[in-house]
Amino acid sequence: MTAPDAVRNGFWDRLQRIDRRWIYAVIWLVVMVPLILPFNIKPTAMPPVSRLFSHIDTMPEEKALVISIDYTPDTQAELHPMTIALLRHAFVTGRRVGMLATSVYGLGLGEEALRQVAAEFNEKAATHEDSVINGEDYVFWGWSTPFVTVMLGMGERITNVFPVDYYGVATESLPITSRIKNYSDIGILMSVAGSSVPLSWVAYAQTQFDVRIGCGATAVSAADYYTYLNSGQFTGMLAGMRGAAEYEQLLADKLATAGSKLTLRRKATEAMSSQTTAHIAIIVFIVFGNIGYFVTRRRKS
Amino acid sequence: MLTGLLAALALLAVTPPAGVSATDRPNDGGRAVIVTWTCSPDPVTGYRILRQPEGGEAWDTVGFTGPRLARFVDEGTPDGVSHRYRVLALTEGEPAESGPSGYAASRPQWFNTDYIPALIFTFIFAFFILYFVRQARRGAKLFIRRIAGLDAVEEAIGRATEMGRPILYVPGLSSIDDVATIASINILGEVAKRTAKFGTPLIVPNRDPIVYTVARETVKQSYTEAGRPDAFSQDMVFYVADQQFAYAAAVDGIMTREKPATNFLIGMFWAESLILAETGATSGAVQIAGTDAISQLPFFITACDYTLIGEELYAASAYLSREPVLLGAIKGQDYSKALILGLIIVGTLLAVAFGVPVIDLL
Amino acid sequence: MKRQLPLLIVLVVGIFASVAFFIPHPIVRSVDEVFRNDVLRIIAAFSLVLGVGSILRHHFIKIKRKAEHWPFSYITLVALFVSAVIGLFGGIDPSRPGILPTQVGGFSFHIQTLFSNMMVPLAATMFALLAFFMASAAYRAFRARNFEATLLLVAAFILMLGAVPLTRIIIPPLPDFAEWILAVPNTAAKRGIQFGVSLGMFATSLKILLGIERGWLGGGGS
Amino acid sequence: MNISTDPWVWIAAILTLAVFSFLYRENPFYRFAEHLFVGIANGYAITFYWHRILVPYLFNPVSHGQKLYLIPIAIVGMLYFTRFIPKISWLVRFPIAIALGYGAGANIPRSIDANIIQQLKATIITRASFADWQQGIWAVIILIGVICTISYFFFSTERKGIIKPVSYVGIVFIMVGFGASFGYTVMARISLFIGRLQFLLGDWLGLIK
Repeated sequence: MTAPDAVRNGFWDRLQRIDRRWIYAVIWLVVMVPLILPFNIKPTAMPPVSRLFSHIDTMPEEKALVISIDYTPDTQAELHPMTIALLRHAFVTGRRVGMLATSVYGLGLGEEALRQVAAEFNEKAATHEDSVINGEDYVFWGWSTPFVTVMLGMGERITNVFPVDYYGVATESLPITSRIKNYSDIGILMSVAGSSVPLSWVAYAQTQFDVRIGCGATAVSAADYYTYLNSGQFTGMLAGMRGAAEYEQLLADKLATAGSKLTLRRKATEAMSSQTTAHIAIIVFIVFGNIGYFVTRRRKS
Repeated sequence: MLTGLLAALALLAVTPPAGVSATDRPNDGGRAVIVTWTCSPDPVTGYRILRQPEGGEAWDTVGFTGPRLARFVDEGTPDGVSHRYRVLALTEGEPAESGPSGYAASRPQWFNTDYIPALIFTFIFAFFILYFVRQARRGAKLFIRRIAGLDAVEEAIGRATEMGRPILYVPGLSSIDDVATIASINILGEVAKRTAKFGTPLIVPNRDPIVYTVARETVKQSYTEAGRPDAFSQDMVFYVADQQFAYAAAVDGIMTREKPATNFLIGMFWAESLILAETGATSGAVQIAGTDAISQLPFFITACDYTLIGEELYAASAYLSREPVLLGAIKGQDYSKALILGLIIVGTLLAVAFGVPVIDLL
Repeated sequence: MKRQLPLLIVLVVGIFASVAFFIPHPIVRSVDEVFRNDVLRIIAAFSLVLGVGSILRHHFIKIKRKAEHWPFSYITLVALFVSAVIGLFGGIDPSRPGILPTQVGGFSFHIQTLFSNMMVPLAATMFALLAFFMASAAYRAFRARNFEATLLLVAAFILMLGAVPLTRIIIPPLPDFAEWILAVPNTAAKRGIQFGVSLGMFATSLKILLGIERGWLGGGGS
Repeated sequence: MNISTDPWVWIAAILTLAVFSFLYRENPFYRFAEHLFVGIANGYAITFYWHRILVPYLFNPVSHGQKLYLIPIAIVGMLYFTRFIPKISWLVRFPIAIALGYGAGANIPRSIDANIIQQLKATIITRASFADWQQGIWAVIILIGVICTISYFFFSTERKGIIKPVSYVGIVFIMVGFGASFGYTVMARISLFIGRLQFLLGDWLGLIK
């Protein structure tokens, strides 16, 4: 055996027995650095995402977008950017928005999202028409239980299900109420969920009232939803961080072609770069692990 | 002026929905009538459904549907009272009203005919299992093939004894009515008999209070059966917390502090599976896992030394204990599986070759 | 009595629960609902007593014996006691306060505040450890040692490559192939396992019902 | 940089770091977080069971004279307390028997209907499966995979004759399926860590918004 061979084998040998804390350190770095110094990989939208985007983009202007916050803080990282992107899209295209939560723990998330996106638009708004106003352009109905009652009741009259909104104001007194009375005024209902609530929306709201349902899901549960997408029960789907990033990209493209100067922070796209680097790091680990395995095994034999 | 108005009205007028019919919803607990109709060919915004009790005057609105639907379930009808229905097509202008349906009354049913196949299968499978359990009890010799990983159990306990380190047994995170938990408790009983014999310390943390109680009694019994009731300590089996990750945090702590020589991760697991298995692998323990949680099996396979996949978990308790009743049940399950295999093959042949509507029969 | 009566209860309750599945009639369904909504819930709530009793004793013993790291047992005991008192007497809905005040000045120590600022971050971070554990498990286990391990490795590798945006440019059909693996061989394997698991569930439930499987009584199958 | 001044954000951040420190090694910070977590989780469980179950489902109706049949149920539930009294500790079996009996009974028809019959329907190939020839081929592969996987789980015969090669194909399907599940899940697990970092770097340190 020549000397360089020994050195190389020594390297592979050591790599085989590498302390797993080095792996942890690499993962920590490749996820953290892109979060602080974001670089954007331009994601190409998959069909379920672009279908959802174009439906919301082209639905009649008087139809509202309703977002159901069906997730809780534990799945927030993947799902919250979807809510933000959907709200922005609705406000950019001048659509009214209704929001509700099917879990108490989702209430805070919904409120936070509305506050953030409304502020983004109102900062730059010059006129009353440009600004986004609670009770006129959007309404946060809050939470009610059990969700079956909510899903069925909203088909008749939303104010019966939510007599007061999240802030305690009587919904009948809100100007927006005359424009969103029940499902017939809703262009699409987006269930952004960490559990199987989207299927309940299909089972109750869609079968009885024929309302269009879209779904935002974590990457893990998305695998189970493809059948519903193929059957058309879901108009579109955002799956995990990647789905949210693709939606953000479509919205950015739309703003760019419209010549808008509105620049919005894209949390999912930024997180996607972390996810990509982490993925590549793990792939590289596996490749190196196998090269090392073959090199050391050949030497032994 | 007037003609113009009339012309506008004529434009707005739509053809009403036709063929409205009402029937009791089958296989339910009553209080529901299904209303169906043919949609109006003109553009409408939705339909309103009205109902009138037999002999009554008023037509009450019972609900709405979207524009493309031709079916409505009126839930909340009083049982045994006949009603008839009308459907109103809603438009931007005047609504168009259909003629009334025939009378229908809702009533509850005593048997759900949709479940006839389930009932038949229940009886067939129960027959297989009970037949072989009876055979086993009568002393028939029943064979069960070797299961890789189970031979490792003895070896793993021996290793812990030699090293003078404890054995950690995690009975899964589910409740006592979960089959995986029951199987795990049976295996725990066998493991405890061996640790009692060798005097190896045993640690059993629990996430469910009832499973904790049962596990504790089981371990105590095993120590008594092994003739070492003195070696059983109250503190071997304990409860931790019912929050999934609080439990995982505590078990991770035990794995790194007590450094068990062998970890058994057997029962029902969720997302914490790899948190436990990888920490155990880091601490240098031999790990034997088993679960019927299909989504967690990939993680056990990658991080543990031996993994009982799905049904192997149930077979394992029979294999270890050699309990005739358990062996009989395994054989019964095998026959049931053979039946399923046969149904898949024959069903496909019938459906493809002869066009038999097999799916509808199930 | 000690064994026969519990077994009889299992048989009677179990037969009711299985038969209720086939009967939609409201007489049966309403009893079934009382079972699910009231009886099982209330019984489960009382069972927590067993757990709390066990954990208290576990840590008291540790402190008494001065077992290794025994001072940490005080943390568990104090945290349990304090959060239980805050929760029981301070109320669970912030809008309906209990008899114990849960706010001093601008500082809230309501049980929901504890939940969102201690339980949620602790649980989420434990969960997030998986990102690291997946990487180290993959590095260690995904070696082409033998044919089965190679299959595991290759399938995982294709799925991971398929998720990287760059792959779509370099090897365009790969993401679709990754989805195919998930939709076809993966579905077949899971379904096959599921049949066996379901039969095992059925068999075990039946054995419990008929008193053939008595492990739950504590003390083996005899 | 815009560090948070909310004490609760600081507590959450310190607890987050304490758990992450476990990646380096088991240490007193992790041990602290672990013991705290177990304590609070139990305290919260007590709160939850009291306010969300015992009060609304038991005390409220009974104190208003409704659902009086719940009183004997509560007494059965209280039999759990006998676990601490050795002489009558076997009474603990009664509440367990009710919970277990119901669970087992409810399982029997459901495991057959939801898991066996529905899966059979999904697996059996019909002429309609070939409406799209590609889907048809996939259905055939799934059918073969299911048959082989089931064969892997025969326990009461030796693996010889036809079962040997068939069950070997079964293990091929199982391994490919597990590998795919693992690879697919990696993405979702990384996003959990991203979520924690966004909290640490954003909500706490204010390095990112």
